[in-house]
Amino acid sequence: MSWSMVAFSAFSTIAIISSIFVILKKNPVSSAFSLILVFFSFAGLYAVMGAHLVAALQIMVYTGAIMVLFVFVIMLLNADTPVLDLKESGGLFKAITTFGVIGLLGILLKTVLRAKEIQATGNLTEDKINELGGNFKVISEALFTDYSFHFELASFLLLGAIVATVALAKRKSLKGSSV
Amino acid sequence: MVNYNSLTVLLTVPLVASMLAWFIPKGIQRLYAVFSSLCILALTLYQAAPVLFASTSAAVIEHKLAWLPEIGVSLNFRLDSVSGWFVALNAIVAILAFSLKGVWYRKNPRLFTSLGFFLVSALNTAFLSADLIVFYLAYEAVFIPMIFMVGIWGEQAKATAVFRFFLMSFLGSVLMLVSIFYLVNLYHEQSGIYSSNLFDLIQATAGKNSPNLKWCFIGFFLAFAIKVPLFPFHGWLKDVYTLAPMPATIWMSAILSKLGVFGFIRFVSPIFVESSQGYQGILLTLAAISVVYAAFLAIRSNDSKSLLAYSSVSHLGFVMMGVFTFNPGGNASAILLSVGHTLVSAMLFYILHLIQERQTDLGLETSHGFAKLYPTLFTVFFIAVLASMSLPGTLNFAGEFLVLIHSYAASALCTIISGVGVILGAVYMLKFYQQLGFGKNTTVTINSNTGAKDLAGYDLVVLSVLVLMLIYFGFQPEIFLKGN
Amino acid sequence: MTEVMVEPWMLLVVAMIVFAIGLLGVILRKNLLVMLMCVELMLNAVNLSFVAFSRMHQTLQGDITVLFVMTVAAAESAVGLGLIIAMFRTLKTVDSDQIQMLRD
Amino acid sequence: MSLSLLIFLPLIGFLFNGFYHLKMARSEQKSSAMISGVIATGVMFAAFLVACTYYYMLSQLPADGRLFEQTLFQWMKLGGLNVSFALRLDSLSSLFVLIITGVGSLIHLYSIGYMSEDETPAKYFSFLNLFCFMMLNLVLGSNLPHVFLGWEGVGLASYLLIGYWYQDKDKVLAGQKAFIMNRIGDLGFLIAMFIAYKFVGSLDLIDLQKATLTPHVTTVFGLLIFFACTGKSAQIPLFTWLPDAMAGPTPVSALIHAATMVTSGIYLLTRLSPIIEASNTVLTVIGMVGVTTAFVAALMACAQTDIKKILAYSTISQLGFMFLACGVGSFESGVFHVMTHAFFKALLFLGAGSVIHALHEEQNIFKMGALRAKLPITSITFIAGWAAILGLPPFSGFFSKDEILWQSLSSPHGNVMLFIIAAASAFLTAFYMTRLLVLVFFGKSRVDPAKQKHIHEAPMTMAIPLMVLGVLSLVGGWFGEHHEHSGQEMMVMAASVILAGLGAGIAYQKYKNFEGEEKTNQFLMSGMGVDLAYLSVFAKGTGTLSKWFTTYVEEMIVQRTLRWSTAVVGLSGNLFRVVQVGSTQAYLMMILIAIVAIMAWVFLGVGQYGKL
Amino acid sequence: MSELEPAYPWIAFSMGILITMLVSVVRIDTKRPAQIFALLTLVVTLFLSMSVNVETPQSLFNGVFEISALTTTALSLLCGLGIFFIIGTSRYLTKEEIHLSDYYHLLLILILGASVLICSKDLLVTFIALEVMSLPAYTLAGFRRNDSRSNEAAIKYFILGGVVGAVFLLGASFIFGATGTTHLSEIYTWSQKAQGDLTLFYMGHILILISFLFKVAAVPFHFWKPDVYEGSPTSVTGIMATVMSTASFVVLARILHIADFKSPELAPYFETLKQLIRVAAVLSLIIGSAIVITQTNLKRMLAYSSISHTGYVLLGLLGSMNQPDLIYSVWIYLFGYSLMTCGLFVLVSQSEPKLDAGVELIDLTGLMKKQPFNVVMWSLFLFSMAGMPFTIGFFTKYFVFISSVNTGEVFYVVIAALCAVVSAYAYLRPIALMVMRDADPSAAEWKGSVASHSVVAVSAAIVFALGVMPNALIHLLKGIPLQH
Repeated sequence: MSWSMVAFSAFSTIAIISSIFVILKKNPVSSAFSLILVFFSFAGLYAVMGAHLVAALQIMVYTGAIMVLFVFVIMLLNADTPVLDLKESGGLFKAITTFGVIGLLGILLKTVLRAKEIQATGNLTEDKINELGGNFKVISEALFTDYSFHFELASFLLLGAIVATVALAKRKSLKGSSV
Repeated sequence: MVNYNSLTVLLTVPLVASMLAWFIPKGIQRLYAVFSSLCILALTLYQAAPVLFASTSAAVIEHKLAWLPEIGVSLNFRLDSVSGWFVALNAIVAILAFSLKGVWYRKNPRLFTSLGFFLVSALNTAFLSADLIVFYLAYEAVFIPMIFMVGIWGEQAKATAVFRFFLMSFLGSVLMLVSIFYLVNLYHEQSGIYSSNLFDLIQATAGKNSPNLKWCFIGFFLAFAIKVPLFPFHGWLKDVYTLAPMPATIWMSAILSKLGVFGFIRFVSPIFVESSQGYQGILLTLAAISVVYAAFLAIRSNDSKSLLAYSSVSHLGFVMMGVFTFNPGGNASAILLSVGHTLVSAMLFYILHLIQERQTDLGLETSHGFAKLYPTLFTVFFIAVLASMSLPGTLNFAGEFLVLIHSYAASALCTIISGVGVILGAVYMLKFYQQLGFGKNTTVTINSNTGAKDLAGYDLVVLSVLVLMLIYFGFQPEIFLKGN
Repeated sequence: MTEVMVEPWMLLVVAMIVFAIGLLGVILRKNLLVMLMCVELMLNAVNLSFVAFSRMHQTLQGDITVLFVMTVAAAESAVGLGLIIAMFRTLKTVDSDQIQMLRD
Repeated sequence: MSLSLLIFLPLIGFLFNGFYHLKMARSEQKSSAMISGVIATGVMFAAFLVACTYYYMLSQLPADGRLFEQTLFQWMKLGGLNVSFALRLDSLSSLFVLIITGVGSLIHLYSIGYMSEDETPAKYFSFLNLFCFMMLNLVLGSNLPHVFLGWEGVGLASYLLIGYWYQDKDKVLAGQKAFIMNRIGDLGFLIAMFIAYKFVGSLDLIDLQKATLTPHVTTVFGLLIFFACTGKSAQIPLFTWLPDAMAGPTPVSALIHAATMVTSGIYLLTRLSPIIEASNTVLTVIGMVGVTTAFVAALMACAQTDIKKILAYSTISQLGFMFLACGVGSFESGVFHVMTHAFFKALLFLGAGSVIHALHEEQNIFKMGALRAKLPITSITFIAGWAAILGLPPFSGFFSKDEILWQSLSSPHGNVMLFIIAAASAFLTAFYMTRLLVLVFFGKSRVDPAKQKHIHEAPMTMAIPLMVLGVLSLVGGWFGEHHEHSGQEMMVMAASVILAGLGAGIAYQKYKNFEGEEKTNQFLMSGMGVDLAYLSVFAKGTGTLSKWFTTYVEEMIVQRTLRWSTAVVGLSGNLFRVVQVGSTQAYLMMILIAIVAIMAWVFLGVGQYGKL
Repeated sequence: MSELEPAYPWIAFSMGILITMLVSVVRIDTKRPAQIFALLTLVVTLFLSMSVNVETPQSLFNGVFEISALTTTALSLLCGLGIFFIIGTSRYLTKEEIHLSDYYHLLLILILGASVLICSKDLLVTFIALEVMSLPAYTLAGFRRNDSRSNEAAIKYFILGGVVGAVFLLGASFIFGATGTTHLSEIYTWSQKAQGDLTLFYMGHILILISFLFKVAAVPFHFWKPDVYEGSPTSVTGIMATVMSTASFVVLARILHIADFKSPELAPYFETLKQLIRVAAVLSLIIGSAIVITQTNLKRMLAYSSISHTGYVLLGLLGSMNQPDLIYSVWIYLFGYSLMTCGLFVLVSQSEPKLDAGVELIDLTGLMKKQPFNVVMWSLFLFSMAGMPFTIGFFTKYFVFISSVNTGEVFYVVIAALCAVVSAYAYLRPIALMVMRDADPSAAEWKGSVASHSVVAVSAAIVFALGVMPNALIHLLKGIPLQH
């Protein structure tokens, strides 16, 4: 077994188990930490696949930013109210959902497993990428050339998100005020 | 003989009248409405004279305007011996409906007048249009003023009635719309162009008899059968007739029902030649059942308006017998009877309203003896009752006789069954008249707000003209038959 | 002993499993925060599948897509958390069962 | 001078009196019996003169061309059907016209006196004129629809006049009954017309007379026409309206329900005799029905106590004789009896009216008696009428009735049974008429003492018609066509006279000193329960049917279907709403299930095509 | 002449957003500048988009952004709707105390997202634009912070939208996996020679289809709509029902035509797909129309009504799948439906706010007495919803029906027609309440500003004018194909 295989097995096992923990842990803080584990292991999987930039950003954006936000909010809300102990769903509901999800998973797995034999449409093998200056460089170049429109659009997305968050964060009954 | 003439005025003038109503003082709305509808009648007669007073039934006035060239819908107006009389009747009924005094001239009179003229315009469009889509549009547009009239000036508990009326009619008409689409598509497949012109569609279905065409026929049939109404599609009728304000009732029974009759003659029989022949037995049976069944319901009715409502169904059954002969003679006599029914039912409701103005209690459980109080009114009333029973010498007799003589050739049994309706018609109409007019007048329920005594003045003139028309045309129906 | 290489389809399997778990979590958990986390989980799983497909096709398009998805996910969670906080202000709860006022 | 005068004169009277009545009624004034009566009588008399002139002119024409025709206008023309409004006078219709205008004007005259106390005489006279107008249309019409116009029109006038005193609900209902029973018959007429049009292609009477039809159609057509006649002429089965029709003023009963309208059935049968004769079945049915009616009605008449009802049943019975004549193919003798019957029955009714008038609306014969002295003119003329109806020679009834009796025995369609029943009816006729005569004019007075003083003889306007009709009853029989009598016929004649005498004798014996009230047979008195049976079967049946239709079909099926269909739609709406529980997770779960279902469907569905 | 010239409206729009935000920052004390600049932005964009003449579709930014007649027309519509809502609901926002600059910023970003969405030819762009549109929508839905129902609506919308976004992305990744690209045009090219095992592509397609069926609220993905509509501020609901639905439907149309389904390899899948759309359409029609008649809350009622309207649009899409040039029926439907919905929501926003309760149907009672003008407007829009003649609503249904009939889907048209009858009841009911009943004491007050009245009047005028003379609209939209 190659190292990559070992790494893959480890990361994927951790990812799956931690994501199960995310939904099993009663305490949202535990869920959040399990989620961080998932993100880490995903970063590892990306690294295994040679997607180094993605792996790095995964850790920075998800673990560094998003999860911090989450934990922060959990703490904020959990400060003095015991709102986090919630009832569980009913048995039947659980059963149906679980069966549904398992069914869906079955279909999805069957679908992706049929895709093993897909013909590559590109030619950017690992060697080629290295030749072109590495993963980071190729992606960055594409980002500002081929994907410039996406980039601009994403900036509006972020702008919208900022305005939205600010608007949401305001106290009640603020009349006539602005940003 | 085709005579080109601007028929659009027949729809635009009422429409203009409808808008003008908003600028007329409330106090003289009735005057305005009656005067305008008289003008419309004059205009109609002037416009339609070349057809109405022609010696043959072949005279036609056509007027074509492009409307939606993209989808082959054009304003194709066609006034011929079928539509001509309905257009004329429409103007006459409008005069009658507008003539009645009542709450509608006290509460929102402008709206009433405006809706009324809109209705007239829509009806004229429906009668004149030789384009099925335009016909459908007008056919639907007729609901709008009707709903508002019943809704605003109707009696209590009218909501259900309005809904029923609207939904049942709408049900029929949307199915008709789908059928129209099918036909349009059929023509499109054959010729590559979209057209909803009647004659194009006739050409499209000529000599065809596919199951789909049968379904289309059923779509059309339902629309018109509900409109007429024909048994068993009459469920909406009683409540809405009873609860509607009298002008709306007059419009519904006198002219809206004729839309169905007109539809059968104008569209169903030429387009669905095969299907209508194929289903003729069933159709005639339904018409005959309508006659008898509605007559029985009328006998049972203890309310003047519902009795008249059912009597209307019963008589329309006769009209439908004529229509369902699917031959020119039967159709011509059905039109003749339609004219008679329009005049008589409008007249009866009109008279009922006049009695209602004077007396509040019009239940049929007891006899009221009003004839002694209002001799002239009840004389005219009696003549209307006689015409309704189609006594020879009235227009209705000529119509009914000709209808039955034609339907006898098609189905002797159905004719005999519907003949029973003649007897039953006498039973309930006499009961109706007797309970109101005869007996001792013991009930003192005189409506205090009208000092009206016997029939006089304007109403007398209107009703006398109607009586004269009924009798004159009873002996001279030739003008409606045109040697068909 | 033959060398077993990591094939992209294996990642796909992992991605699908995580996606399913995320979906399961959204449906079964009642805590809005956890539901939000599960949505993130689903997005992550999709990212993984993008990367895997990208490898199959020997392009970097998938990687770039993942970058944008991350942006979107960040924005989305920011707005989502904002909404949850706003809700917590009025209702004093993050229980999804508590928000059933709008119903037929 | 034109034929149309005949119908327009009464029409003018009708319109004049109608408007006169309305004018007075609107101002709540009483109209003058004199003005309206004179106008009405005047127009009728003028019409009578016209009729006489035409009769004379007709008799001047050669025998096979005795026909006047005048087309007024075209009525209905559609396809092959062409109905014109045309008057046609031949010897048959001229006889009827004479009766209608002649007897009619007498009765109009009589009415002036009779209705002098009434509140709305103008209305009365307008209706009476309307009746004459319609009746003249009936007999002058050149085609079946035109005849039908008169046919229904006289029904209408009859309805109006029976229910003339409309504030009395019973009278109105009697009128309604008459009208509706007539309408039942009219349906037969209508269908007969449809058949005629279908198989002959024309409704003109002359065309019909010439038409040759298949035996089947002939039979059906004849039976339908006869059915129409039973309604109008009060034969079994549609006879029950006539006794009730006596609710109208007595002159009306004389004119409409004795002299003219009820005989229009005979007119129609005679008019269509070529077709009627062509079918043995029809003739047999007519004869059987006629003779049965004659006998049964006579029986019923014996049990009546109301003077007008006796006469009404008597009319039915006499009409039965006429139909018997038609049924044995001797239409002329039927028509002859129509004429004589018109004279003597009108006379009897008018006499009865005079009695009733004198006794202030008393109609029970057991509350009369010994009126001969107080009402001399009435009683003498009444006796003349009595003699005529009994068939005592040389009174008019003798000639016509004997002719019928003889024909029922001797004609190719006649037989002994018909004769025997007819003779028995003649016997009964003598019995009940004598009973009536004796109880009213002879014997002891049983009049209510309070009314005793006010008994007075009729005024001149009433007396003159009585006298004229009395004379006509005496001599009317001589107008008929006489032929040589065979020996057999003389025997029949003698037998009938003997039977009449016998009946009269028995009755006289029984009632000459009668006191108190007779307990008559209730069964016979109520018209053998036929009326009641009709009431329970048809009137109630109609009521029940309409009740069933209303409650079961209309309410439980039609309306309920509507209600249920709306309810079902609403219910389904509420059913679909159930999933809208407001829980985010539930929504997600349902979306999940939908996704799984769709994906599985696509996965498997596409797989079916073997493309995977 | 720049290559970017066709994109000027979009560029101007983005600039406008930035300027508006800048101005708001400068004039922080009042919301007025934001409102004015937002309006200005939209007006400028509207004019630019109307003046841009794109004969042939132009692909920009490596083909991910395509500008065609469709997109410029749609952009004009979106801007027009935005203008209507900004003018019409200004008073409503003040009443609800949410008249903030942020509102306008978010609104603009939302419309920007929608306008980019309709141009997107790349699945990734579609996803981002979808989020640009959705994130402000989630926030705006929760804008009435005093009302927990608003918050609830926002959260529900957010969670469901987030999950469905992930589903979309999964589908996109599958398609990416199958084709190696996310460009729609490349996918189309790929599909023309696709062979072998295409399951991955099918599944991906189904997943993104589902996510857009969710966006347009087709049954069974409609659950969010009533709740979100009810809870959100009325002005936002209006935006959702018009701007967002229109954009989503355009994308749905693109997705349905993602591949060249004429190729025999894809034919079986295409049949399944059509079946899927049929089922969704029929379910939407039936369930939408059935539930809509049970509703008492006005906004909820409109939500269900929009579900049933989704069914009609899906029928139109089905027609376009059979015969691509029939897509114009969808455009006409979207155009007409947006207009009348816009008018209705502006009308709904005229009700005075009540604590913890939405706008109920009962609040409309007796409006006839209070505001006759508004009754006319309500009736016009509701009739239009029901598809009555002389409103654009008739022609929207007309084209959908005729395109379905043309492609042989007559059975589904009959179902749609029946559903139209059922839902007509729901549209008639408010009219009945307004017209027939006297005001309920508990009924809300209705007050509209001059601005909102004029917006209503203008949209009513358009709805009516297009109902009478739809030529221009048909001509305009008939020539707009869906480009691959």
